[in-house]
Amino acid sequence: MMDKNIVKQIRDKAKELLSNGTIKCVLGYETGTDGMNARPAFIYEPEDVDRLIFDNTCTHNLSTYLRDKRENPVAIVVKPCDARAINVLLGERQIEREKVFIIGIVCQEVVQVSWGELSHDAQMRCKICNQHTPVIYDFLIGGPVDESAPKAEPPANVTAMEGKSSGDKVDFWSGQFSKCVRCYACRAVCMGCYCTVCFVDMLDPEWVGIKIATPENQMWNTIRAFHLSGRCIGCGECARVCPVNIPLDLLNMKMEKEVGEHFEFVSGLSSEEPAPLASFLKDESLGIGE
Amino acid sequence: MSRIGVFVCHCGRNIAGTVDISTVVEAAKKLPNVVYVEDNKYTCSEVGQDVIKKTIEENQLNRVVIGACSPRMHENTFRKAVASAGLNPYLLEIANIREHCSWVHSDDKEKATAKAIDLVKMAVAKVARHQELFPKQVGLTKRALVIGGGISGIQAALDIADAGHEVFLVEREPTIGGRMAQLDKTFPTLDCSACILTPKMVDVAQHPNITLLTYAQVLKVSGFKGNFEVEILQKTRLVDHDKCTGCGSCWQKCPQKVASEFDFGLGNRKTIYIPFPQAIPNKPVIDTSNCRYIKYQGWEKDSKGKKPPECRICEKVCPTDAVDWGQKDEIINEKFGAIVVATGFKTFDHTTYGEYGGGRYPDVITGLQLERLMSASGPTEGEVIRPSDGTHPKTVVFISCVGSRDDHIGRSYCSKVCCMYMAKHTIMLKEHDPDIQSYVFYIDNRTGGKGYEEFSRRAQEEAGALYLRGRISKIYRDGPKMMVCGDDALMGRPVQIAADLVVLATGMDPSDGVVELAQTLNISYDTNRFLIEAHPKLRPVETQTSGIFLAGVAVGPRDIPDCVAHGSAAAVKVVGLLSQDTLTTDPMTSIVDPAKCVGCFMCEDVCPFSAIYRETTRDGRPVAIINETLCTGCGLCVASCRPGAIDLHGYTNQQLLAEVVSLCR
Amino acid sequence: MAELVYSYYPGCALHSSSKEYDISTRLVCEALGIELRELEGWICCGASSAHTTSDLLGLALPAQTLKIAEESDLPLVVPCAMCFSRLKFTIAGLKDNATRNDINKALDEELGQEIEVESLLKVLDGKTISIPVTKPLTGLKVACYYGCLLVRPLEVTSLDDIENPTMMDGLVQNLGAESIDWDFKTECCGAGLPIARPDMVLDLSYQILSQAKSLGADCVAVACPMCHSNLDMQQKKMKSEDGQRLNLPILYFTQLIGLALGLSAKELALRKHFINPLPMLRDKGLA
Amino acid sequence: MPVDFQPKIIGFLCNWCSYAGADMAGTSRITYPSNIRIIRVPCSGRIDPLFIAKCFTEGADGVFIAGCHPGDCHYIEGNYYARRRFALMGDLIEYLGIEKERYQVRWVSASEGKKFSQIISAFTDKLAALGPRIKG
Repeated sequence: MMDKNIVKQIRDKAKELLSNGTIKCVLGYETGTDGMNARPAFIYEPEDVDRLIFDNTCTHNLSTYLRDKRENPVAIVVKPCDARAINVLLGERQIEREKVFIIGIVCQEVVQVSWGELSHDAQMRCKICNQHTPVIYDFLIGGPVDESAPKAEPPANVTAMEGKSSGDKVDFWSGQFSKCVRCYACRAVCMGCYCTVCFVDMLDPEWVGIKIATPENQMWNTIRAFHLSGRCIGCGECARVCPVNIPLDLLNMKMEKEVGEHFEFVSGLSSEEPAPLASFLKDESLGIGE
Repeated sequence: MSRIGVFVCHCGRNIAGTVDISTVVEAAKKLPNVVYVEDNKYTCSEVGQDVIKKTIEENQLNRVVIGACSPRMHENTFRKAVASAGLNPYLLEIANIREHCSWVHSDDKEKATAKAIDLVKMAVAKVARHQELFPKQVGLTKRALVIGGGISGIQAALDIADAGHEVFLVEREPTIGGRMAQLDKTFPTLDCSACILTPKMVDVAQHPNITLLTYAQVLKVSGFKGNFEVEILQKTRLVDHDKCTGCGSCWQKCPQKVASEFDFGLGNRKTIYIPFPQAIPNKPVIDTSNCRYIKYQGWEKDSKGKKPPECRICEKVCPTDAVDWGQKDEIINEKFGAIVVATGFKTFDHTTYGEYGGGRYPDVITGLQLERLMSASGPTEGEVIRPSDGTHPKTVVFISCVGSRDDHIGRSYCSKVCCMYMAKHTIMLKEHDPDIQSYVFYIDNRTGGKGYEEFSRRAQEEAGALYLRGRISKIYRDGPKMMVCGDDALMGRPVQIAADLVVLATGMDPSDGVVELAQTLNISYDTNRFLIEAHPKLRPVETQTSGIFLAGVAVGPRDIPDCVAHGSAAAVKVVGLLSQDTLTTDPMTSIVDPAKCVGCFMCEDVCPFSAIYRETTRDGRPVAIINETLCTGCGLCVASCRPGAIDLHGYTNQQLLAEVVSLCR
Repeated sequence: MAELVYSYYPGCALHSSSKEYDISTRLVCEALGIELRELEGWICCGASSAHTTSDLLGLALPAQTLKIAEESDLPLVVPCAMCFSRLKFTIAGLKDNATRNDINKALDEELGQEIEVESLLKVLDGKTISIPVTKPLTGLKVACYYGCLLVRPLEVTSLDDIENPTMMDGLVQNLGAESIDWDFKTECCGAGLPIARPDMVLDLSYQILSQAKSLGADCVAVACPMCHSNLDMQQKKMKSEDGQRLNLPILYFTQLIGLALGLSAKELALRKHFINPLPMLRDKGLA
Repeated sequence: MPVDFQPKIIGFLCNWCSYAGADMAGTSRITYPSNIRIIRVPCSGRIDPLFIAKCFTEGADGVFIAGCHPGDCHYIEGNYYARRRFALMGDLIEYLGIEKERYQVRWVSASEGKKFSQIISAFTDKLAALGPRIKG
């Protein structure tokens, strides 16, 4: 279901910005080839703005495209989760605030999308989401909404996983990682994975053996999870794009949970707050060293 | 293609006694890139080093692994040896098969040998990834900072200054002189402490190369060997020392008396004061916490008590208007090439010992208090009397090892000087009053040192001091007497002595604040808070932080001659450093690959030494760059660099991974 | 309903030689609204013969009583310094796995480690409860004598300073009396040796009492039946060189509290002492 | 699990405190199990937590890390950052099914040779009891 009013506002804003030359391009959503689920859209001309839509199938985190500076200055349509991604990128000095015009959209939930079928059940992450208004924007559409929602508690599937015995965990994960074909779609789609050369592609030092086998795959996924900890905003794109359906977000959500518990830090709430791994408190113990 | 030579050291029996060297040699021969293996009795010996040199040349080795003692021991020795063969000294790796192997696994030769092989294997895998490294030259500040104005610090400062280098001597108290200034006489010569110390204090004050900062404290230290930047706090004295002539009319007229720290409360001082007559500088400070005028200023209507008098007598009587109520604390920033830490000691607080009265008995005093009582410039002008009633003691009991050699109060170490000063005290008491009978309760009478044993004999034979071997179980008051109950271990029976005065031979504790200072300087300290030398025998005045040296009791208990020697030793090290025109920096620093850097500058955020700055590449990307002279090679940035753009020379990811992999595959 | 309820372990002495300690304790607690529930089936702690014969026995006997205390689910208060010491030693023993197993085997029981045992002195020292003094002991100079077992060893009893404890001093000061500053507060009186080495007991006890006397104490306050019997019962055998008797009354600190609460000498069984305190108390107008 | 199973332990020790502490154990001739193989690093802050994952991937049974006590870091702050990294990596590997007993981080000063040997003995025993990490 599409909210006509929201869509109109997006299109008007996009037209205005493109016509007065504030920006070169609008990163937004348009209806996909299956005619029901949204897909990313790159709008360069004022006359194309009518392609832009917004509905609860707009799951993609478009901030990942901001790394390509050729589009700058650019306008981007963001959900609250994607807005946090923008803060992360700003904090990591990857984008310049003045080159990005943020069209923030108040969002209740997006649904699980798969090509050719229209779903109605909200994504798990949306069920525990308590951030319905973007934390950063230049132009806000929708709202105001009741933000006094209950504090997000750790996702049930993470707690369940934690509850398992070491043996069961090993079985589960080796089962998953044995499927991995190392296509790196997870990396390509992730706004946080922007290294020029990824650890996994280095031959010397050889962090990950080139062999495609469970231990190597696990090492790769460990690197991915660790490098994203304290930076992942939980858009779930990695899991969505995984061709062999490895629940990658299960790793990221775990790391964010720990970051929250250890350092009282939530990724992307601000671009000013120092990264949890680039700061410390003298008197924290974290159960390490004693 | 690397050609690695492996040299396995027997270290006499130290390694060979546990590790089967020949097995290690055979195993090493099979390792990749290893073209030559040899074992030597003592690789670090001249012979051993020549062998390395010769072999490198004969076999065109371009990498060297030495299986021997800890790299913390001989890495530099072997680097020199390698360099002398024309090889870059950083193409060397040491496998620690002594401290980490033979010495700790002597109980299982087989496993120890297997481990030694692994350690060599790791070293070989790592050294294959070594690259040539080249040190840089940087300038240095030819100027030294000495922290602590006791005898050790004074000696160090004078020697450095005499060698022609500028010295800043920083002392926390209002005067230099330290503990030695509080002594009456010194063993074993019994020459008067002041007579030999004060001339040195005067030399300090007058030396053209020495800047003396008393009543001052080191707050911050940054930078590194050759170029330390130090922030010093000059506490306010409320007296302008440029105007003050030290005439003394102020402290004669000041109406406010307080217990003198210098005399351990046995006497009083004024609130504008110099701690003792021969103090250097011989100019007073105002003790702000007790000064009447300060109280007067601080007084408010609602505050209790009636308004104190305005006083300001010192100001009125001062002929040179030196009293300056407006004077503030001052921060002084200076650069130094080297630092000497000589923070000394304080005596152990004996109130922990309830059985000795826990500080409740006025006539149970410490050795240093007795020194003050015997000193002609002390509170009693050298008359030995009981603090309680001013009578002259006839029977004096000494108790040794108070705060030494006692695990119960967390002091397992011997304070070294107590046995000797007890002997000194018994002799001096006899000189003060022939009727005095001294008893000395001791555990062991330790008199190592030139003329020391003779001196101790003199105490017993000439001064007639009775030495009883044993501990004291209790002291109780019986009228004016202090009843000292102990056991005479040699006679095997309990003894009780009715004493007039009891003197506790309190041991040495490191000065207050030494831990904080050590952390500011980042040098290490042991469980007793004594500072740790770079090597207990071979580098006794150096620390693990190059450019910072140690002197005196701050390192551990020692007597005056040792302190003087220690101070001079530290001075020589400093002079050696400052006499160079440039310093060669350690090339084991971080380095950035701009191609990989994504410009997140996490490295910049974590670097404790601000050694990372930003630069823009030709294609307009901001990237991180390392300042190699500021970089200390900690590698914090490397581990924080997600794109793996930073690496640490000598500890690269390749090298460390090579070690891991070689071990597991 | 009392504000404070404790399980009460009098120990053998308070049921025989030191009845007055038991009596005064019960009276004072009642007056202060502290309810004491004497443990059903408590047994002797074994001091001092048991622990000098066998370590395990020395721990197992108190453990039996501790077991009952544990079931009572109330903190246990102990007046006798010796019993207190033995119980505390047992609790310390229970912290060590091996020892705990031995004890549990001996008892064929499972003891917990969190049994709360308090010395009566601690309970009454005026910090836990306030003492409504009606007859302040003005002008009375008291030498507070703790003995060697109450506070030693610190790591077991964790009660007070082992060389110069001050709990009892604080207490008697609250009662309006003056406590003297002396040096024998924790010196041994000879405890269990009056039969084996009477000479030694007399020496030790005399030393203690003579300093108290010389510093002007009117009486000595104790918290231990053993100390009491040595200092009180044996006192007549002690003479100074010049044949002077000390004649120094030895009172239980509970009796002093009693007096200050206005209880009568009779109620507090003051006459049970060998050294009659009444004349001295009468001079002071305290009885 | 084999009776005489010898766990393979990799240790990363900071040069200034812990490596010196291990040396101290040597100079004091305090024996401890020989299973650990020590890798020398300048500071615990140099240790990329991914080394830990790598060690386990390569088949280590246990990973031991030691650095200066908080406040004593030779590089002032290295161990404070390290502490955060190691805490996170610990959570991650445990989540992946590696028993957390297999991974230990301790502060060991240059003077704590005895402590070092005790820690290693205890750690080795624990790992021996756990058995090989890669079963079968």
